Amino acid sequence: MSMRIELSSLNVYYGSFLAVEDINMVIEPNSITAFIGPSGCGKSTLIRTLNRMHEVIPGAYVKGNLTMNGEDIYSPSVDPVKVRRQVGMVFQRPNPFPTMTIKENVLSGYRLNNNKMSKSDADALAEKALKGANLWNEVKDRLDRPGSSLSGGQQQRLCIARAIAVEPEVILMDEPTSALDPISTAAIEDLAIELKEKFTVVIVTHNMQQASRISDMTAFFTIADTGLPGKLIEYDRTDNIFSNPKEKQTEDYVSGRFG
Amino acid sequence: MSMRIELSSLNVYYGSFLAVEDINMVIEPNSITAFIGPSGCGKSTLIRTLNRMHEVIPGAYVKGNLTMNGEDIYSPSVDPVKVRRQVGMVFQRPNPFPTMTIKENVLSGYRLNNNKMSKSDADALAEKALKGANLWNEVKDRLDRPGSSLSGGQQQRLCIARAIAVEPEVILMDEPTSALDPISTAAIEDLAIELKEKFTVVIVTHNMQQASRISDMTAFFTIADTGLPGKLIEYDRTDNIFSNPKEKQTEDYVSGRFG
Amino acid sequence: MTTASVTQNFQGSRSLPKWLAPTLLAVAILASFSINSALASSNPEATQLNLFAVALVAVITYSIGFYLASRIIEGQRKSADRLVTILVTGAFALAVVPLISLAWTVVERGAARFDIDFFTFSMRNVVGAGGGAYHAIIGTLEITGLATLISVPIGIMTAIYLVEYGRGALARAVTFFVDVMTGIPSIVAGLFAYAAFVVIFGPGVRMGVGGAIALSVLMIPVVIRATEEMLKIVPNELREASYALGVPKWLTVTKVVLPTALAGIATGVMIAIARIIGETAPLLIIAGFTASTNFNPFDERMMTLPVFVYTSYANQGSDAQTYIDRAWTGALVLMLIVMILNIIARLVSKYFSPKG
Amino acid sequence: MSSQAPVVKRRIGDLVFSNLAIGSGVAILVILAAVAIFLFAESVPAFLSEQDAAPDGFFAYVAPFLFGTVLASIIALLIATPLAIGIALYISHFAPRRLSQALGYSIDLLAAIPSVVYGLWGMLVLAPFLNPSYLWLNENFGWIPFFEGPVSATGRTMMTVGIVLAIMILPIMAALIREIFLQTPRLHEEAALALGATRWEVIKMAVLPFGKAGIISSAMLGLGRALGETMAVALVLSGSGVITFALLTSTNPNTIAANIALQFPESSGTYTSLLIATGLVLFAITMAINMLARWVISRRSEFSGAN
Amino acid sequence: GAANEETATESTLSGTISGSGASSMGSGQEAWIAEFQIANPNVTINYDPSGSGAGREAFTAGGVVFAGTDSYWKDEELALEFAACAPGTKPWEFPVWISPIAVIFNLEGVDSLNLDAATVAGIFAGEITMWNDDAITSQNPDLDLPELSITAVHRSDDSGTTKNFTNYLEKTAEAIWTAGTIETWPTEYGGEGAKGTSGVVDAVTAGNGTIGYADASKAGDLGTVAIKVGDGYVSFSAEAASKVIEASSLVEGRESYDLAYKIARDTTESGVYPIVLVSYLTGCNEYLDAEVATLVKAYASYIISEQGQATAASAGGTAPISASLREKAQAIIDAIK
Ligand SMILES: Nc1ncnc2c1ncn2[C@@H]1O[C@H](COP(=O)(O)OP(=O)(O)OP(=O)(O)O)[C@@H](O)[C@H]1O
Ligand SMILES: Nc1ncnc2c1ncn2[C@@H]1O[C@H](COP(=O)(O)OP(=O)(O)OP(=O)(O)O)[C@@H](O)[C@H]1O
Ligand SMILES: [Mg+2]
Ligand SMILES: [Mg+2]
Repeated sequence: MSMRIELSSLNVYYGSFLAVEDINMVIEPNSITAFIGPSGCGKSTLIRTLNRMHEVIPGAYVKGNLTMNGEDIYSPSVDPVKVRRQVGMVFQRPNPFPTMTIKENVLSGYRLNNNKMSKSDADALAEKALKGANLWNEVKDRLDRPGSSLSGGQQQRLCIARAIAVEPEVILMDEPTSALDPISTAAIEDLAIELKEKFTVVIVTHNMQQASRISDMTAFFTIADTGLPGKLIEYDRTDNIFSNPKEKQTEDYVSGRFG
Repeated sequence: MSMRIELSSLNVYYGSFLAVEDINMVIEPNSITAFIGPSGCGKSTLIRTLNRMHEVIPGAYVKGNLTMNGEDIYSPSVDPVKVRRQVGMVFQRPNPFPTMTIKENVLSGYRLNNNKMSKSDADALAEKALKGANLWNEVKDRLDRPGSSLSGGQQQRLCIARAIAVEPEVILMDEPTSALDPISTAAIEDLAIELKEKFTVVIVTHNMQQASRISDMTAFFTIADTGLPGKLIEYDRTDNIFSNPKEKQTEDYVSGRFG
Repeated sequence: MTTASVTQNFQGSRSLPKWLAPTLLAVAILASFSINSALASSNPEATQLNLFAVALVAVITYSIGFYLASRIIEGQRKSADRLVTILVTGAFALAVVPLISLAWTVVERGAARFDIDFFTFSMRNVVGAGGGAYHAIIGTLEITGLATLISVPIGIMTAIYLVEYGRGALARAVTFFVDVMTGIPSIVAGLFAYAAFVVIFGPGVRMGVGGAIALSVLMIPVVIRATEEMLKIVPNELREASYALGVPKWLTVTKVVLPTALAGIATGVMIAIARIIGETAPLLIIAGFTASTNFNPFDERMMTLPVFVYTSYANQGSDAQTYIDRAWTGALVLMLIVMILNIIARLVSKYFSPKG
Repeated sequence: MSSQAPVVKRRIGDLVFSNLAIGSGVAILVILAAVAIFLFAESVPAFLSEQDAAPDGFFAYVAPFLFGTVLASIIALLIATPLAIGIALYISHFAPRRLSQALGYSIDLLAAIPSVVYGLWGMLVLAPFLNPSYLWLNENFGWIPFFEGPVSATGRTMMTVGIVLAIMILPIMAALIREIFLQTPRLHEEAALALGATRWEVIKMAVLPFGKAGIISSAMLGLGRALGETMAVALVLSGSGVITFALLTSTNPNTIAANIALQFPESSGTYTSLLIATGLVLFAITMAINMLARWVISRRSEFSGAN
Repeated sequence: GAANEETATESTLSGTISGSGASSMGSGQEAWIAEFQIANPNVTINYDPSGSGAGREAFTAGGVVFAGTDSYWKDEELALEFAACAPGTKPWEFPVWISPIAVIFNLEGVDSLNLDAATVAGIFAGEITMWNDDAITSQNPDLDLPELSITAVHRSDDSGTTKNFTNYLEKTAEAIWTAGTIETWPTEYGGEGAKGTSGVVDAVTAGNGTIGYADASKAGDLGTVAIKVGDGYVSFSAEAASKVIEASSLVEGRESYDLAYKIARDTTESGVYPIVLVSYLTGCNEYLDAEVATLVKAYASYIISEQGQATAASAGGTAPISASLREKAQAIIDAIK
């Protein structure tokens, strides 16, 4: 239930603007891969190509090859809606649906698609997903309260619960903790480490400590100047990137001399 | 033309919520002081008390003592408008006035008090401020273009030019580079170091590398849990904070074990 | 730090003394009185002291006096601030006076016939005193209800088109013509509906539903504008969250975007109803006039409250006052209906608005 | 394998729904086209045939009404726009929070008063109330053409109509402008505050420039309503087919909409066509004003607050 | 249904018919309909007081089955086809509503004035502008008239009242009133326009030094003018108004079922009030629908009955039509198919 993702010669465009250039990398199943790099280098852009969310933006498109377990997810016969069901995503700012209760939020992946399920199935699924997101104990007594009544960190875990409830194979997280306090951050980091048992996890972070604490692999991107495309500079095991980088730019960045 | 700021037993409230508790510190003139700490610990809240921008938020108020060159800026006879004139501020997101040209933006603060200034005076002042913000060369040919036509980093420097054009004595910067690319960031950092020759500079940053690169003094704040007030844990020379912190919490934070 | 080195950088300039405002007001009124009396006595044609002139001159004198005092004591910037405060508050007060007078007139004059009969009797077989607006209330509710049924789906779908799908020339054209549509005079809408119905049903046709069509022409653009604004402020994050869960676009729109905007849309629909419920001219033309109750909007004439108000006033019988009383009570009822709808919209908003 | 602008496999639901949405948009255009075609078709006879009501031709007939329409609307707009801005500013930036919500709500309610009621009130309450001030204006400022005599004995003048229309469009304009002012980015307000601006200076630097486009479009909305207002004008105005700038007399140009309402019941044949043709003129003007407004707004969009 | 709409009945009539037309007889129709419906609870009659022209137009087009009109059919209108009537048949018409038009004014301390036709014409044509003009004072030696300008109020909407009033001025003061019989007020005559009878009454009431013309039943407390006819001055009254019909002749060249009158405005007979509004009822001689014919017959018979005319008199202060006219009208009604 976890996928191997392979990117080759991937170029990502916003209209005529090439935002990310020529990416080649393989993301292994059951691992956490961190994307780091200075602001504007294309981390968010790239992670959004992994579940075809990129093309939601008018004029945005992708060139090159992106396969999951060998299947090209950009082939014309592939339904992007199906891709997104198998590749869950968690955003920088927690975004539970404000009109729904906690439980409805968790089940929204099903309910929004008009899938009927019995009340007992729904209860069981909600409990499982909330437990998976380490949130069950905190909310089990108030499943019918609005999702927005939770604290920021709880909301973010609610979004993770929502994402894992549809049983995806990959989970993408774009700076999931940057809006959170340290305690919530720690909870999410612990959760990410648990999640990799079942999923392929890709995480974007600005926080190098975070990357070094939780990820197995780290990809360092950078950008030469505004208006130029972002590039993958180095992709390696996390301990190599932080203790023994091959590239000078990586070293400068992780040692804080730049960025 | 630079001020010594003294905070004693300062408590900062949003309505009944105590956001920052019992701050005591002295900020010396002609220095750069960095505020660091995890998200939500009250860095922005505290820096906004220094120019009485805090009270702009409905229900927000301050208890305790805050003097600049010995004068209590929260005394009832003090005009907050005058305080803000002498304590300039630069925000996280560049915010030039979108309806004004670059030149009008620079002069906007100055014009408030000196409605009528000759064209040559205005030109001279705009040039001086833009040079002070290291922006002159980039914009001198397009002073009549809208301020929003500049890149993010240029806009941020335009905001700094606008702030220094009124010749304040203190400059506050709340994460001035967090929305910028690395090149713009470097430009702003260089500028901050130049500015301390003439002003007292206080800067909030999430980026510890940045704090260690440019600041003379660093204050580390933290927060025990959401809903509790932020506190000043340690305030010392920057090299001490990063290489030899007195407090365990500071050490954990700057070494990346936490936050 | 010793107090000796304390500088005085931040002190505000002296501020205006407390007694100044009332004193100045008294002086201004006095001055205005004397100026106007002098003017009145020097001018043989001015018969009486003009209160309007007294008030006007007093307010102007007061504002100028206050401004000058502030300017001298507090300086130019502060005085500009004070002047604007006076002007803005004054504008508000000035605008509120007629609106209150209007509401008061309606309530005061409408109270005369605000009785049970007014809500249970029609005008059938009533001459002179008595009777009520039952038939007109029914008609207004039905016609407005129908217009809402027509306008809301079209309006909301068009707004969805503009916000979620629209690009290019068609979207630009729709946006522009929606603006134009807001400017269609109500009488033109009535003439249009009438002409359209003549084509279908033959000349002289009168039908409640025709009124509903005419009102829809007026209502649709308001619904579109209001809904559009509401859809625009639904954060994109929610759409993305839904897409990321593998929800197709149409379900995202219907199940995430619309419910989130529902509260605002309800208010917008309410504003649109309020805009049309008081229309008279188009209904006179197409829904017609009758004294009897008609429940069927697809057959024969149907009375409505605005037409009731208008004809009661315009075609007074020999006992004129009873007709005039009925007209004002009709206006009062119309206002109350709008108010009740408003309260309902608020409840809907409250119930459906995003919680947190 | 590369895919530029990927072929999206459409689902039935998506297809149906998006077509419904597009259909609604097209329906708007169709309705408007129908209105225009109807107006045009019905008014053709007026241009083709001679008739008693318009011996000098259509344009001589419509000119005074056009003049009256524009004059009344301009007066209304001149009065309503500053007041609406004042109300909006008061609610958004001056009044205490709690109060401002209540005020906003009551103003919204007033937007719903039917136009007949405005007409009756204008005629029976406002006109007699204003008349003494007209006398005063005429006595003291009669040399200004606008205030020329003889002053109406009843107050049912162009000035009163302008004021009634202003009061009618005020609530809706104030509500719109208020919403726009409330959306002024905090960023820009704070930028001004941090430079040491007073409240008025903040408004001048951040609020008004940001709201300018919105103010213009709400003024256009108000203008649209004023141009097309029928019943209130018909009841209040003592109108006829003259062209005059005097605002305080009994002799005023009627407005197009009021003229239609007044003459339509007794009209027949080509006279009906003539009246509908004046409706077409009104429609054309509304459209022209909308175009103008869009042009004005787009002209300085580079400097607008929207980004 | 409304509380007042349920009653038991012995009448066998049922159905709905609609008419429209003159707003002047609106209050009369209201009263007639009420009484008729009380007697025949299963009948609904609608009368839309949308205006004479609209009424005739709607009748011609077949939108309504009867109409009320302040002016009789014009020849060119009669040449048209009538959609509600059997092909080729023409409508009948006869007067049912004779209402004096009062010249009303609002002048402090004065409630009655004597004026001749020329003076009235001069005032409304904008030639006499002051209340203390010789033309007025000479006819009212007992009154102390102020130096105050006259505001002459006329109908701003097209109306039969204006038409009848100006017809009187045209016929009696042709030299001064040169505009002829009109519906729309000529711009050059100035004065103040007001919408509808109630608008004119309200405008006259609201001003000082105002004068206007309106349906006499709406004159209320306002002062009214006694008009010079022959050698004396006549105030309006129902009897004085009904006499004018007797003094008038039928329009020539019309069918026997078309009782269109040429009103003798210039009569010099004493005690006749010549400023009257005569409104006609009109309908088909042969309806396409027999049920409609039955209802129209019953309703029209009721209108011209003694009781119907009395109802109108109390509702609108009108003059009942004479017995001989009633007879002629009944004959026309009886012939309706
Ligand atoms: N919707 C868009 N349209 C056009 N260009 C865009 C869009 N979103 C991002 N970009 C551009 O693409 C480039 C990469 O942006 P992206 O948001 O992926 O960077 P990032 O690495 O995620 O930065 P951050 O750390 O600030 O989130 C930037 O130059 C940005 O300006
Ligand atoms: N306008 C406000 N009203 C009420 N509480 C507020 C407001 N702004 C901030 N707070 C609260 O005050 C506390 C401190 O917030 P502040 O924005 O100062 O933190 P910060 O250190 O600047 O965080 P960050 O690094 O995310 O900018 C937080 O608990 C926050 O929720
Ligand atoms: Mg990003
Ligand atoms: Mg902050």
